[in-house]
Amino acid sequence: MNRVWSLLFLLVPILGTLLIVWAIFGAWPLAGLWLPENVNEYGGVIDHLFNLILWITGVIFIGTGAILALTMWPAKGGSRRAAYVHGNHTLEIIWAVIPAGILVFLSIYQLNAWAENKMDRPVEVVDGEERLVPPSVRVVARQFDWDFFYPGPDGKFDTVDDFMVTGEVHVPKNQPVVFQIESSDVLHSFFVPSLRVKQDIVPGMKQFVWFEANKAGRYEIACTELCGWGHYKMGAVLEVQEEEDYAVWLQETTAKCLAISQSFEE
Amino acid sequence: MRYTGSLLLTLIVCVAGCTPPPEFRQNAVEVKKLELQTLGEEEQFAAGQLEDIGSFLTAAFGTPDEPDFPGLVEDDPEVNLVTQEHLVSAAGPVASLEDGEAQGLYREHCVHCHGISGDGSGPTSAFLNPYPRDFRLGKFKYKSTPLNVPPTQEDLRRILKNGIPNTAMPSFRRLPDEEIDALVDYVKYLTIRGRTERDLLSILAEDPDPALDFIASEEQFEAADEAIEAAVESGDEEPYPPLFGPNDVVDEVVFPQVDQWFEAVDSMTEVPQRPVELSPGHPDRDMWIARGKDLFFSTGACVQCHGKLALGDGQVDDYDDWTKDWMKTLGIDPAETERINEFVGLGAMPPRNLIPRNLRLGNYRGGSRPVDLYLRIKNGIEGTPMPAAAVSLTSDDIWSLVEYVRQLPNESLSQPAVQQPVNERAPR
Amino acid sequence: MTDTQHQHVELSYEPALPIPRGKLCLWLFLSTEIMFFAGLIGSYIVLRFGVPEGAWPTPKQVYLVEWIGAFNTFVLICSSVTVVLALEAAKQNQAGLAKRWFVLTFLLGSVFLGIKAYEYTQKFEHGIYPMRPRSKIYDKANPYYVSAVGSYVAGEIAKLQVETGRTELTGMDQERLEHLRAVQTGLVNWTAEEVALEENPYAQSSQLETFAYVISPLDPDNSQAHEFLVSQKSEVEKQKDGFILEQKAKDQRSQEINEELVELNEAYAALEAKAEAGEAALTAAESEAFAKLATQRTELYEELTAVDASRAKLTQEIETYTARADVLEATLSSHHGLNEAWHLGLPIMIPSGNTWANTYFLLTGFHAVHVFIGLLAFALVMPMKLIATHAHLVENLGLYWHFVDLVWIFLFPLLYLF
Amino acid sequence: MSSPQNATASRWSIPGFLGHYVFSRDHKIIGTQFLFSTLIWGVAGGLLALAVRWQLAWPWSDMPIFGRLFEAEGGQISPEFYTMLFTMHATIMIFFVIIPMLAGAFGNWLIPLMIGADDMAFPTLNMLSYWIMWPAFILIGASFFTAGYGPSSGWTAYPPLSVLDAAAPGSGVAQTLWILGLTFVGISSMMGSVNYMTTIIQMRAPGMTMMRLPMTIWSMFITAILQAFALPVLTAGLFMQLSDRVFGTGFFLPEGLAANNGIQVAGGGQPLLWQHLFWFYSHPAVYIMILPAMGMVSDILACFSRKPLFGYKPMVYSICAIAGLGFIVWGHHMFISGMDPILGVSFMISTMLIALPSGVKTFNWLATLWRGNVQFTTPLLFSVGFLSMFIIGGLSGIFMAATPVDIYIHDTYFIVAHFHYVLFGGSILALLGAIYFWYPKMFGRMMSERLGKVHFFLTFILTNMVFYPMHILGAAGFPRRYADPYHFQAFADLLPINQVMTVSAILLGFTQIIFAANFVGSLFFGKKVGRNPWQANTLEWAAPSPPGHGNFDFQPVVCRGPYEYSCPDADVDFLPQAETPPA
Repeated sequence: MNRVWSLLFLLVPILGTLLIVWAIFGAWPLAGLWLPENVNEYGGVIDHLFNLILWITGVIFIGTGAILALTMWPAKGGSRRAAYVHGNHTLEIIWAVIPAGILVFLSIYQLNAWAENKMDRPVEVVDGEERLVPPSVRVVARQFDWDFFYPGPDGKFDTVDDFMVTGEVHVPKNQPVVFQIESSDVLHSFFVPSLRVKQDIVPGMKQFVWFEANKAGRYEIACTELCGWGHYKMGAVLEVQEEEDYAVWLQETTAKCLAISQSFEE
Repeated sequence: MRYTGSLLLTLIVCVAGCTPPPEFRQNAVEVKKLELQTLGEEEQFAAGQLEDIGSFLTAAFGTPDEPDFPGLVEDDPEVNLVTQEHLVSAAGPVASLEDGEAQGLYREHCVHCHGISGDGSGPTSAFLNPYPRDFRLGKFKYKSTPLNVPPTQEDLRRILKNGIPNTAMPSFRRLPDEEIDALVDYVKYLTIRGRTERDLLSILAEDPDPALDFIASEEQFEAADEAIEAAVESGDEEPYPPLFGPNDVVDEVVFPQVDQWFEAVDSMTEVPQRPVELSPGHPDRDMWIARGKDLFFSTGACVQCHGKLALGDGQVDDYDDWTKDWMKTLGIDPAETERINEFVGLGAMPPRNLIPRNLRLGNYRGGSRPVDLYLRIKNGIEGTPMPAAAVSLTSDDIWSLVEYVRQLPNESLSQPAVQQPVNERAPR
Repeated sequence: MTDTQHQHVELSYEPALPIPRGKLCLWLFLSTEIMFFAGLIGSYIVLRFGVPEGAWPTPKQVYLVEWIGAFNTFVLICSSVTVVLALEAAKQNQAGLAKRWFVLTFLLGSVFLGIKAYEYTQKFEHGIYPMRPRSKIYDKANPYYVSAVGSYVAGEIAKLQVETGRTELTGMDQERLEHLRAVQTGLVNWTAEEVALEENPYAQSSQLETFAYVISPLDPDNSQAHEFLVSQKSEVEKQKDGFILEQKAKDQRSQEINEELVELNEAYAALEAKAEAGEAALTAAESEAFAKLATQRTELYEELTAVDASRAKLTQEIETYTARADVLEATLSSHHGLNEAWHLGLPIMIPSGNTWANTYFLLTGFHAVHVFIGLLAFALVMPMKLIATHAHLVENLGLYWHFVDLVWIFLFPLLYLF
Repeated sequence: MSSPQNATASRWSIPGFLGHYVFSRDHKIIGTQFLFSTLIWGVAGGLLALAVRWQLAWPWSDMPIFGRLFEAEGGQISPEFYTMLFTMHATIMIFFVIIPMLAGAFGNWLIPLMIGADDMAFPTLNMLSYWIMWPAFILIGASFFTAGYGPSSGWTAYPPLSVLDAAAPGSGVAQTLWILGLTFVGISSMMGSVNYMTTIIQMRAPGMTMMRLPMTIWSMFITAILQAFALPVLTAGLFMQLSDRVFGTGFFLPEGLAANNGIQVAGGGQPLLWQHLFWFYSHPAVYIMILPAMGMVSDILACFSRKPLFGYKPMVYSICAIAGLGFIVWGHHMFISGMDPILGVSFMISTMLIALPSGVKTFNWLATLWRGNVQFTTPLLFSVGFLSMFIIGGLSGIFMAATPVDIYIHDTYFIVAHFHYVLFGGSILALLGAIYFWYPKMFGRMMSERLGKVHFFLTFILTNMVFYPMHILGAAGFPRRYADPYHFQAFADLLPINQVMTVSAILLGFTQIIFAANFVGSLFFGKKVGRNPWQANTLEWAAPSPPGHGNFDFQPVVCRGPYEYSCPDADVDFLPQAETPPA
């Protein structure tokens, strides 16, 4: 009976790892339940780090689980005297230093990825001069929708030719894109799973997110910071288009939204 | 230990016991209003009368789980205002997720605000400002048709796709077009059902013994539907031939509404081309905007409600038609809490002042495109004190006003202070 | 083993620290209190440095008097000394002396709270509250501020007018009503129109700043602003005089027209009567004169309407300009703007004033609550005989009191001096 | 040595039943009161969790029990009701179940007994710390019955949502009640922790040096320190939030918010300030919720492997290190909150550091079991269950500590998986183990081992079936606090797995009936036991079961550490810390 318990604990890492592996391969019935395909040039590092940590923790998970089961395996219950050991400094130092080393390595290893995604806004060269890529869309989150403001033909925000699209935003493929995100009421969070982009939006604060999508398609934007009763509704579509398609779309939408005469078709 | 079994049983019974299917609510506010207004202080509708209306509505329009529409011709969107397919996928309990086929869309997306009867009093509604729309009055604010004309199919579709900015109505753009159309049809269905109920009540209030035939039997409805279908197939011009006799409720009350909805698209307001002087960059643009500003203060009289600084602080003590419908009709003072509460208890929303739009915020409910603003000024906003510009303003005037209003939020004094982002540093 | 009945054993312990448990507990409690105030002070620092550059109010702008604060600090330090003296006396079993020091500490604490209350009322008088409907502070001179002043004035006028329905207004109320109306026309509507009609953003914001300055100047000694108002006032008056002259001319003209019309009408009426009497009663000359009279009459009526309209408009203009002149006059006559001159209690503009009020009342308020709790504890211990056996009580109280004192020593420079 | 005050500590008491069982100042009665209250709240919190799960498995369908209690349109719950469900689930589980059960119930029961004291240093204060919980119970309980059903801005209560009435419609009064309730919890915890610290510092039996304290006491001591120093900061924040709600101040409100058609003009506040204040408490609170569990697990593991605890001193130091680091890592909850990303880096490094002591503890527990004479009693199974689950919870924490990975998994179900593994798999399993372990001491009777093992088996399996798939949901990007995620294309595939989880959760709920039956039944029918049924070393087992007033019927004198099991010099495989005089 006692060995049954030992096996029960051994099942945890075995079944756990199996389930994760199953999900990674997306076999039935777990199809589509792992990381969605990454389409962001800056997001690759995040996936890489995720997988790296998954490997490291996976090995530790199986290792410790196996040791746990093993420690209990020989037990027969009361017939044997336990070892009288109070500790072993060498061992303890070893199992403090090895994880420490791994963690220090991870800390340093991920610094660049963090900077790339959150600190260093992409740069473009205009007229031989380097400058930060200006935001191409101003995203205003409100309860419970996303409003996307385009600067219009003059390329500047807060002018009369700005126009707004609700619930859908288009961006060109293979170009660094910067969004300026703002909130008009409470906290929201701008999350595009496929782009590995997420940033809380704080009212009274202007922030930027950036990405470079490398695959055309429709991706969903979700809000991931509780913003009230309709939090779950707060979605929008981000459509990545080939550059020429994007140009056409932009032109058409500009014409439609700044329409000077009737056009009601959606 | 021996109680565990019975405890388990009780729990299972609790879990398994099913709630009765939801039903449409009676328009109790309207009943009360008519009793006080038309019938006089002491009188009431006879129970049988209300029951008649109820059974007629059920026979004609079905239940929330099994909706129906009078004169529905199968699979023919040309002659049907709403289609059976759309009604089925919009109504009923949420089940889309289990068999892939969309079902219960209204209850998945709409019911907690607009209520099962489309009366705008779902559980969430009490907390929202503005209140969710009560479809039963048949009034819609943001549309391309003039006052007292139903919106077009495209208008409702637009509202569902874009939502209504600065209200709790979200955008449903991510739903497939088919589902949006289903919901639009269901909104029409609820509207016509609600209007029919109101109309029947007022007919009864004025004449306790009307010469209308209340048909209650479902078989008759089915027979009528078949007759209509046959008529359509035989190439009859009139999609809704009178079938129930000369004094039939459906012919007298329902079909005229259906006709209005069909004809709405013909009375859409024409929006003329914006004068070229108002296009950005034109040298005379400022002059034209100054004209808009002048109109704002003078002929347009916008200043009266929207205030001198356009903050929406001109007048702030008016109500919308949904409140006025019973409050003003019966002459109830907003301070009379007891009488107000009586109506609130019957399902009315607690009266709340309608605050004119703060034009410096730059979000417009009916859409922010110039053409949307044009329509708001031209046609007014149905159900609110915002009047139609009608004759006092020419189209050029309206376009100048639109442009003046559109540049208000861009003024530097309209903008709140914003903390500068931390990641706007110079490139390394 | 029925254990509940077992014999009670007096257990002995091995304490780690050579102090009584009560004192240890108090020290631990005080350390939690330190964290509490650390949280508050930290929030203050974050909020204070979060406001826009240079937008933190100076003590003067929020009616904060440094020397009162400094005096209060002194009072509190003195009370810390007296409580120590009370403890020393109690330790030496001098109950009477201890009691006297103890009472003195209590009194000093009360003086501190009294002064604090005085400081608070000073702020309340000027509409500085941490509570939103009561607080009259607006952070920025923007359209919302103008709108707020407008609705406040409208509300006050409505209140007074309701009263006129019932009883005669007293002279003071009558004057107040006039002042309010002057503010409504000469300040709120004036500014709103100026801002709305102005296109240059700089001119717009300077209009709004003038508005805020007139109500309650942030810097009353700003000679430039003063001069500007003086010049505006003279200009307003000049224009007003111009309007009055014009109105006089129009009045005269109106009178003239009326007189002319009387004559004309007589002649016209005579001819008309004649014309109605018979068909060919009028000669050719007469009918020509009749036609001429008719045109003249129409012209005169038209002119009269125009003149009357412009007279009405002028009356309105004069009213506006008079109100404006009155407002400016009152502003210039007092050092602290309109609010001081007319005591209307209009909302005031203090940059970041709300954040200031929030943090000031939060920090000093929680400190005052602690002082009050200390005084309560003093009051509870007061009736005891303060001898050596009770010295630990005095000591613990004293420790708490020192802590309260220490917190104030942090708060005073933070809130008054920096 | 005893100070003169100890002798004068006069013991007033209210006579009769009321004084004995209700307003008692005896730490054991207070501990039992805490235990029963928290168990009852645990049922409420569990039902709320089941309601949340129901909605996720069968969204917008008739909800059993809850749908009936709070009638809703068309039989379905409304979205704001759902926000209330998860808000109250978290609030109740954290503030009314885990913290008071660990610190209140077991802290009260074990601290005096394990250090050889007759009671707490301040029995009256101790009693107050329990009764101050009642205003909190009532306030938070009452918030269920306000219009709109309850607070709905999450247990984190982030402003502006929690402050602007217009933004979280319906939670008006409820949110204020919630804040007031939490303030009372704060006062109660402060009273309790100050008392615990004084007791542990000043009232240890002769010979009980700090380095002879059992791990349970060490962890309770450190927990008390954490509570005493972190909680006041939250209290300050709560007062500010209360004032924002009630007095209309703007500590957390920036300028120009326009929620639900209202415009709020006064500003100047900062939403992020609340997050800093909140997490400055609530991160240490995470350790408050796990450290005592770790302590108790250490004792149980040592006892049932009949082996000295492996590396006692490193274990103590790592608890201290966890607590110390706990104060400087709060920012890791805010990596993507809009805080300066450079601050994020420093918080990331301190967070990585905290994995070190946790790792040391885990390996030391494993080493304790290694070559032990493991006895498979129910408490041991739960403790090993704790260990097994804590490994998962700890490892998944590394994903979040890595800032770039956190960009993706923040506020997704990955986080939910992580903290449920730590709090349910960790704290709750340890608590259940602790109840089985100390039950004989508390009530003088054993709980049924057979039922206990069945309970463990089902609980352990179902726990994993409920919480393990959450990792996968998180990896798929499924955000937290969604009432209906399935209308997103990206999350539509997640429904079947959610249904499996919900069914498991419901079964897990039913499984606890076994525990309840065992607990209640054993009160009356359990086997009576002597002083030391488990043959454990620590001091409480030297006292009678249950201990009477004053705890000890002899003067305990401690002569060795708490973990002298299987000492080769002794005849039996345990050596109690103090020899019991022959009865």
